[in-house]
This record gives sequence, structure tokens and C-alpha cells, in this order.
Amino acid sequence: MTAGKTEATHPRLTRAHCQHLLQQMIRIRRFEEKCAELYTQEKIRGFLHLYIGEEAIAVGVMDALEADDAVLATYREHGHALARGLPMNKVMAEMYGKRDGSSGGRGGSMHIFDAEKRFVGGNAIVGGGLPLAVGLALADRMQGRERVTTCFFGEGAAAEGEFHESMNLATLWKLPVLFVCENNFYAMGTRLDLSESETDIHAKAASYRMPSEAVDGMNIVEVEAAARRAVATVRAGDGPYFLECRTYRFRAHSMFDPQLYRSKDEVKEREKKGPIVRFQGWVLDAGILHQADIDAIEADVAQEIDAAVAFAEASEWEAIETLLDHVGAVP
Amino acid sequence: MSEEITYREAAGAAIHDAMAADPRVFIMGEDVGHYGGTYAVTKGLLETFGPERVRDTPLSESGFTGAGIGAAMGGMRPIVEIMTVNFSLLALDQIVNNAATLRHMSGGQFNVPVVIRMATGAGRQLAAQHSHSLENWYAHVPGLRVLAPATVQDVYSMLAPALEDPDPVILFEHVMLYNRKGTLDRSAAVDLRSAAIRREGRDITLISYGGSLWKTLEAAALLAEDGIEAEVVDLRVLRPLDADTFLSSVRKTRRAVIVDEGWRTGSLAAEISAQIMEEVFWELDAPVGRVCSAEVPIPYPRHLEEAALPQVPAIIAAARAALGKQGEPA
Amino acid sequence: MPSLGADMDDGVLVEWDVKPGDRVSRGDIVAVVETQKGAIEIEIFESGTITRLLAAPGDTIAVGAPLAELDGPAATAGETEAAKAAPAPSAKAAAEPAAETLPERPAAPTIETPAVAATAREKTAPAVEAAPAAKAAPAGRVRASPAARQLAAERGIDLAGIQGTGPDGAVVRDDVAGGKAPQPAPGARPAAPTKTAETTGPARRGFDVDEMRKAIAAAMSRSKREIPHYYLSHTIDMRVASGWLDELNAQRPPEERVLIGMLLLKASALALTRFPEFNGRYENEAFAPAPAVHIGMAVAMRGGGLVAPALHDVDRLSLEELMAKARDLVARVRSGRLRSSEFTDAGITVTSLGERGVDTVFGVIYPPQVAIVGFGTVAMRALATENGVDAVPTVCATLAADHRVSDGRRGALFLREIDKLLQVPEAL
Amino acid sequence: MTRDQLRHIFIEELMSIAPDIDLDGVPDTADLRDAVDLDSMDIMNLLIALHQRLGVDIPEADAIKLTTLGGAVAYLAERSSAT
Repeated sequence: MTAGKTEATHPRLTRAHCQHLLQQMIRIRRFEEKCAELYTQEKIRGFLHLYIGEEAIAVGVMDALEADDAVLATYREHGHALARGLPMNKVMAEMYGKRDGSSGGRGGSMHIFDAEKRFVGGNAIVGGGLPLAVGLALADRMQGRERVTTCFFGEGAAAEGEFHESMNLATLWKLPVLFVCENNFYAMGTRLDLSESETDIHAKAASYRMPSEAVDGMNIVEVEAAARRAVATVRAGDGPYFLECRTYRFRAHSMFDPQLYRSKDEVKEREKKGPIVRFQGWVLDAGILHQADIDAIEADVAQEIDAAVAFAEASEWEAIETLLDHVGAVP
Repeated sequence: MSEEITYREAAGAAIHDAMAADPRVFIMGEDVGHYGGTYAVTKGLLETFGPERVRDTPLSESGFTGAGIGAAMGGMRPIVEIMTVNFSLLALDQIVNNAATLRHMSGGQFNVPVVIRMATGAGRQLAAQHSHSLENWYAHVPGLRVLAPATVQDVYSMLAPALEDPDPVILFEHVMLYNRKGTLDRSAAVDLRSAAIRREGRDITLISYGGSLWKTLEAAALLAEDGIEAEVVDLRVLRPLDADTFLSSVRKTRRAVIVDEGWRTGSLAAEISAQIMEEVFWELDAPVGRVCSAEVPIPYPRHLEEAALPQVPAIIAAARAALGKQGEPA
Repeated sequence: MPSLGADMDDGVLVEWDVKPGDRVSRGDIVAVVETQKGAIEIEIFESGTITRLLAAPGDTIAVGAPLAELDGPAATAGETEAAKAAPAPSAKAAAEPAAETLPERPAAPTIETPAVAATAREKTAPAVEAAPAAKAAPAGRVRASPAARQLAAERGIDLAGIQGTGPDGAVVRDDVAGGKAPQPAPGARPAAPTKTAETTGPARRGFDVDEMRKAIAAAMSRSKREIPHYYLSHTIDMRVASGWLDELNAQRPPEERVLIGMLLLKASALALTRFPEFNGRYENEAFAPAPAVHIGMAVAMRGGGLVAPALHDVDRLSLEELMAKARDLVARVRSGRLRSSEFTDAGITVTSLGERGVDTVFGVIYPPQVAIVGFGTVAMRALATENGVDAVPTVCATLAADHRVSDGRRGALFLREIDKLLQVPEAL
Repeated sequence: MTRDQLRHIFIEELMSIAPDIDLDGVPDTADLRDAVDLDSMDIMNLLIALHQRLGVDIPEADAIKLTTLGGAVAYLAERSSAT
């Protein structure tokens, strides 16, 4: 992360910053592609929800945050973990369920945590993280800390009571929460208009008198700019902020999903406007980056992934004797 | 120094003293502030500590319970008050899926030092949505500590260690106890591990907790008149259960009856019974008895409510049956 | 199964004294049943021929359930009882499907009982259900608690020979540990010949010391809680009575001798005919005088505990008859075998300390009785007599009586009446 | 009749009258009324049983001689040889 970037409410699109943004998105993309491969090899089990197509949001928002801000995400959180700065080795080992994973292997793909990075999961209950974010922000407020708690969730969460309860509480108590809704238009397989009477998600937040806006989540520049504005507002003590990032998931909901609910053409059409392809095209066209830079990024990332796989493979399984560890402080 | 106060006052005093002792402690919940608490436990706290630390919440059990969990993770020591255990079902997701799991899911990186208090139990003719005893639902969940203080001393003294516990604690206050008077020594410390022997006896072990404890003690007193000396175990802590205490009592008496206001099926009584079978089967002289609530949502009319709940005669009958004595005492 | 007390719900059949085909008459002893209070002989109140036995030794039978069928002129006890017993949920043992191992016992008569019981159990659905009701042990398997089995296995004791005092008559640990109950292995008591084991066999059951202690505790607590006792004491000059008795006994073989206690009993009985307010029951806030003089004779158990079975119509018995009855009663107490009626119908208790006791005994009334007469040891004591102070045999008679029913004045007259009667022993 | 036989008979009758007592460890010289808590009715029953079984006459005044095991055997030996 570049020093001083959060002071600006607009991203400064320097070569270094663009390279950073692109590299983060490509890291996530290639990492997840590798995960899908490893899943078919049964190295990764359980549910595996891929973020492919939505990378601009995690990368764009995360860049607007400080090191001591808290981040909560969902079960589709590999991208957020990597963007937040968790070492890829630990994330990959967690995907394997190994001892050196970010949660010691206990959580797996859906429950990546890192206390040092204030990355508070990995919550696999839709909407379940929102009240926690409200509480974390409440603690900051009561203790006089100017920290921001950012909570990522999908548009499916807007149908949950916890979403509305949290919107209300955060605004009522003017808590420093940045709500980031990643609206990929499908709650698993149910299209937004089949599940919501009001499909304009950010309008729901606005009804709680929360500052709220919708942005193109496939455009990392727009996401980052909006996130910086939002974070500045929240950090200033003006209460919560709601950012709806409209996006699209290119892969299935999880690995075992034949995608009966949408056509291949629809996916293809969307992929053409994917966040990486768009940003990469733009930086090349604008002459900010060159193909060689991109090749270098790809090479870097490939190396990092190979190392992460090797790390995860080499890591030990937790001993059965430790089964009951981490249930309570006092066993 | 001892004082004679009600359970309600003791519960309130515990919160007051905890808040006075530690600025991280605050209380939040429906009507805890301006209203003074549904059961008047928090009366007067708003005036003393202000609205930041005595925080009225909207009727959003999941939202504010989750917020309490989050605040605990953020370094505070919240006391979340949920009006009744029935309403806590709206917060079950936060308690079970978050509070109880976060430490484990995160490989021990995060912990949730929250205390969630709630009223439980029947006896006030509040009918089927305000009267149930679902303590066992929480006692089922690893990652939670579940307390059921039955005495004035316990309801006061359990709060401080509960707040010191790095993990979530659920604290049940039976509605029929609030007006009960008892002796409180504020300086006495209690632990959050042990069951208590409230009455010693050699003939049979009666195991109970919370509101049923007093009925059980009453039954034990009546049994004594009939020459039956019952030992009464107050579980105090419903999770983790202090099996050592009740098992060693049953080893002594060789007979046990469990009095539990929860419904019989899948009850805490069933769990205790199973543990007795597992651990002391060969030392038993009678099948383990259970006195539980009837399998019906708690009805409104007094006579039906009373019929649905464990009562003294039923406890006596169960104890006598376990001793091979049928019918009414001589 | 007759009810032998309000607190009796069932009994365990110990033995049959009759078999199908036997003719029985009213008053015959037909069976022995074990209860909380000991083994009790069951008298039959009908005459006829036993046609079949409905229960086997070891069965727990609910009060009201039939034990046997009788072929006779009137409606048989069996049939009457059967009708009464059917709806009782606890009447399980009687209909327990044990027929295959007990061929003399047809399963037919109350075969529907288990179903009735099960239905009743589901429907009642009350908060209590301490011990699941459906639990009659399979025939041939002794119902014994795990603790009892464990101890029996450790000590090599056969559970089948032990009478249970637990739920539904199950053998519990104390029944095994008690040791008093049957069978020390042969040779465990080398001085004792084999007849001992037989004598102490099936009939020598019960009188569980702990249970008895509890029963006494309950009755005496109730007595002291409910009955306002008053106490009187009076020293009786026994010169005439003992002199007369010594002379009598000197002439007689042992079986015809009379103990001095019989004089005391008989005198008490005769006195009671004049003072009926000391003989009866106080129940439901009212006193009902007893129609006859049945006296509970307190008999101490070795090893603790006591029972006070009734001697019937003491006022009408000769001293010899009384002695024979008392001897029989004590012998049966020793062997744990008492009759049902002996437990229930005494109107007063007399406790006598015998020759090795102390001077005075103040009794506690056995509810619902209203009085207890106590006699200390008959011994030589200093007494002012017509000759001055002399050493003479005396006995201290006491009365503890229920002040709700009688007053001290009448009590005093009652004790004096006993004194008076003892001065004319030949009239007793 | 030998002393052993008499002893056997005495114990047998005693156990029949009072099956609930335990003679283990009771010395021959012990007063049975103290050692195993026999009362006057028990003694009376014992006299009767011995009288009937052995046919020996036991005057009331001699009852006291039957209150120890040793004394009883000696007494019975004396009386039964006399007849």
C-alpha cells in the first residue's frame, strides 16, 4: 500500500498504483483458478465459492483502508483476504485445511481469519457479519478510536432481517461502518428481481437515512474512488456509509453448480466487460503499463502461487489430539 | 458483610458494580434504559451511567446481540439483555453461528467476551411465547458457557467472572426468582464451574437448577418428614456441566431424579440422565427419574400452567418411585 | 392382592401355600407376600376350590390384582378383584407374559392389562414419570438394580433368593448388602446346622432394617408432630402376682408356663374394657373406639427396629391361650412372617421391657392409636408396705395418651385399674 | 447322647427360635441374653423346644442355667443322662 493514499479522496493513477491494482486483481484471479484446479484434484474440499469477476471491489475498497481498520467478508472471501494483505501461503494452506493456514486449518475456504490484519472472517451465514460490524464499530466509538469497520456482503443479504437491523442500528447510533454490497445479481441461483421487490439495493440503505451510492463494480477506478469518499465520510464521524458495487460472478456459485439459472451467453457477454480485461486494456491503451509489465505480473503471480501450493502441500495436518482446541479459552 | 435483598436487586447490583469497576462494561438491550428493564433489573442504571453505557436498542434481537458480539471482539465487555429466552431465538443465529464459533473458526485468533442475559421460565401466566425454558438449547452448543443462578448470591457473584471470561456466557434468570429474597455477601467469590450441593442426603439425589431448585428443596424437606433424606444438587452451570458433583452424589445415593423445567424430550434432564447411565450405571438402584414440563406450549390459565410445570408433588412422587415407595407418604 | 395398609401399592408373592385343586376355607392361609413391612401371610376370605394360580413367586402384584381363581358358590375373590384391577396402570406383574415359563399360570385372565396400562400412561402425560411404567422383567429374570447385580456378582450371591425392596420390588443394593436376607453360603456359619438355612429360607424375608428404620422414623415423627401426648406413671406392687405365678409355673412343663408379661397384658386388656377411650383410632379429627381389644405387642428386633403386631381379643383369652399366641407371634416376628391383619388392627400398644430392661418406659403413641401402655422391668425394689419399707417386686406402669381423646384423670384411673386387676391374679 | 450332639441340638433349636441371630464368635460362657439379645420369650420358647425334643424336664428355676451355650450343654448332658 502506498503511503498517504487515504488522505486523497481520489485515487492517483500513477504507474505504480495502476500496476498495484492490476497485480492484486490478477493475483486473486490466478489464485482462484488454481483453487478450482486443486478442488478437482481433491486438495481442496467443502464448499469453494469463487470471486472471479468481482475482484475490482475487494481490491478497490481495500486500498482505501488503513491497517487498523477492521474488515468482514463472506464465504466468498479469498479475494478480500489476499487484497487485505494476508500472505497467500497461509490462505492456500487454509484452503487445504492445514496447520499453517490462516485459521490453523479450522475454517477452510469459507472462514479465513487474520487477527493481525484485522480480517474478521469469512462469515458463511448470509447477513451474519453485518451485526458484528456494527458491534466492532460500536466498540471503536465507545473507546474513542477513529477506525472504520468495512463489511462486505452480497445483495442476497438484503433480504435478511439482520441486514435491516444493522442498517438501522448503524445509522441510529452513527457508527463508523462502511457497508459494501457486492451485487452480482444472483443469490446463488435466484435472480435479484425474483427475490426483491426493490431491486435497487442502495435505496434500501438510503431509507434508513444512510448516505448511499451505487457504482460500477467492474470498474476498479470507480470503485476505489467511491470507497475513498465513503471511508473519508465514515472516518470523519458522520456515521455509516453504504456502497453498492454492481458486479457479476463469472463462475458458478460454488463448484457444484451447473448454472441452470443463467445462459452461457449471458456469462460470455459479461466476461467481455470483466474488471481485469477492462482495466488491463485501459492501462495498456493509455500507455501507463506495457505488455512486458503485465507479463512480469503474471510471472510474479505464477511464482507466488506455485510457492503457496508447495507451502500448503508441505504443511502438516493438525494432530487429532488438538481436536477440541479453540472451543474456549479454558478447555 | 451480608445484606438481605431480592434476586432482582442482586442482579441489578451486579451490573451496577461491574460497570462501576470497568469502563469497558456496558449494557444494551430492549428497554434497559429509559424503561428501567422489563423486569426492572436495570432500573436506575441509566441515571448513573448515561445512555452510552445503558443502551436502549430497537427490537432487533439479532442485530443488537450481534452488535454485542462485535463490540466484545472490539475490546468492550458488553452485557446484552434479551427480554426472554423466547425472544433470544431471533438472535440464535448470532449466538450459535457467531459467538460460539468465532474462536474456533479463526483458529483461536478471535474471542468473544460477551455476556448475554435473559429471563427464562414460566409461572407468571405469560403463555406460550414468553414462558419457555430453552436453557438446554444453549447448553447444547460448544463454545458457550451457560449459567443458571438460582440464588441471590449466585446472580450477583456470577456476573463478574462471566465478564472476565474471554468467551461468550449466557446467563439465565428465572422469572419466578426475581422477587425471591436472599442473603448477599458482595465480597464472596463464586466459580463458574461447580454445581452446588444445596442439601445433603443419603437416600436419593435430586438434580435441579434455576427456578426449579426451590421446588426441589421444598420437595426434599417434605420427603425428610417421611424419612427420606434427599440430596439436592443445584447445577448452577449448565455448560459445561459439573458432572463430577452430581455423579459422586448419585454414587452415594444410588438413585437420581432430575427436575428440569424444559420439555422432557431432548431435555437437559435427558443429558444428565444419559451421563448417569454412562458413568454410574452399575451403582444404580433405580432407573433415573425425570420431572420435566409437559410436552405442550405453556398455556395461559394458571391451573393449566401449573399442571404443565414440574411441581413439588411430582418431585416427591418421582423420588418415592425411585425408592420403591409408591403412593402418598404415610 | 389385598391392601394391607394405605401405603401399600403392591406386594411380592413369596410362596403359595395352596395349589390348584386344593379346597380352602375362609381364614386359611393361602400364600405369603412380601411387603415393605415384612413377609405377610395372606388369609382367604372365601371358601371353595383353587382352580388356578395367577401369579408366581417373585412376581410383584398390584393391590387389587387377582392372585388366584377360586371355584366356589359366590362370586370368587379372584373375579371380583380382577375387575377392580384391570384399569390400574401398575397392575403389570399380574399380566406379565410369563406364562411360557410358568405353565401353571395361564396368561388369559387379565391379558389386556398391559395395553390398558400403556394407554393410560400415554394419556396421563403428566409432568412426572419417574420410572417408566412398562418394566416388568421378563419371566425368569430377577428384577435387580445394576448396583445390586454388581454387589451380588462380587459376593457370589444368587439374586433369585433375595427379596427386593426397590421400585416394583426390584432387588436393590441394600437387599444384597443387608446379608440378613437369605443365603449365606452353606458353611458360612459353621455352628449352625443346615436346618437353619431352611428355616431362614423363603419365609425369613424382609424386615429390611433400613426400611424399618425409615418407617419407624416416619410414624414416630408424625406421632410427635400431631399427637399431644400426656404421660402418667404408677408403681405397682407385684408381690401377689409374682408369687402366684411362680407357684403356677413350678407345677408345669415349659410349654404350659406363663410369663409375667402375660399378666400385665391381660390386666391391661381387662382394664381397657372399662376405659374404651384408650383403645381405638384417631382419624380425620375424630376418635373411633375399637370394637374389640386387640393389643399391639411391641417386639424389639435384634439389630434394631421393632414391630407391634396385634394380639386379638386379649380380654377374652386365658393366660395360657395368651401365652401361646404371644409365643407364636414372637416366633413369627423372629422369622419375619406376620399376618396381614396383625399389622392393621391394634387399638393400643403395650410395650413391656421384660426381665432385662430398666425401671420405666415412656412410650410414643403409634398413630392412629391413641395410647401406649409401658411396663418397666419387674424387679425387687424398696417399697413402703404394711411392714414398713420392704424389698418387694414392683413394676412401673406408664401411660402415654392422646390428649385430644382423653384426660389425665381418666388415664390415672385406667392405670389404677390395671393395678387393681394385678392384685387378683387368679381372676385374670 | 454326646455333648456334641447336644450342642448341635441346642444350636439347632436356638436358631429355629431366633433365626435372626448370629452365633459366630459367641463364646460358650457368654450369656446369650446379652450376646445375642434373647428375651424371656425366646428363652421360654427354647425351653419348650428342648423339652419337647429331648424329653428332659427343665424346671422353671433351672432356666437360668440354659442362658450360656456351655452351661446349657452341661445341663442337658446331666439331665438327659439322668433319665
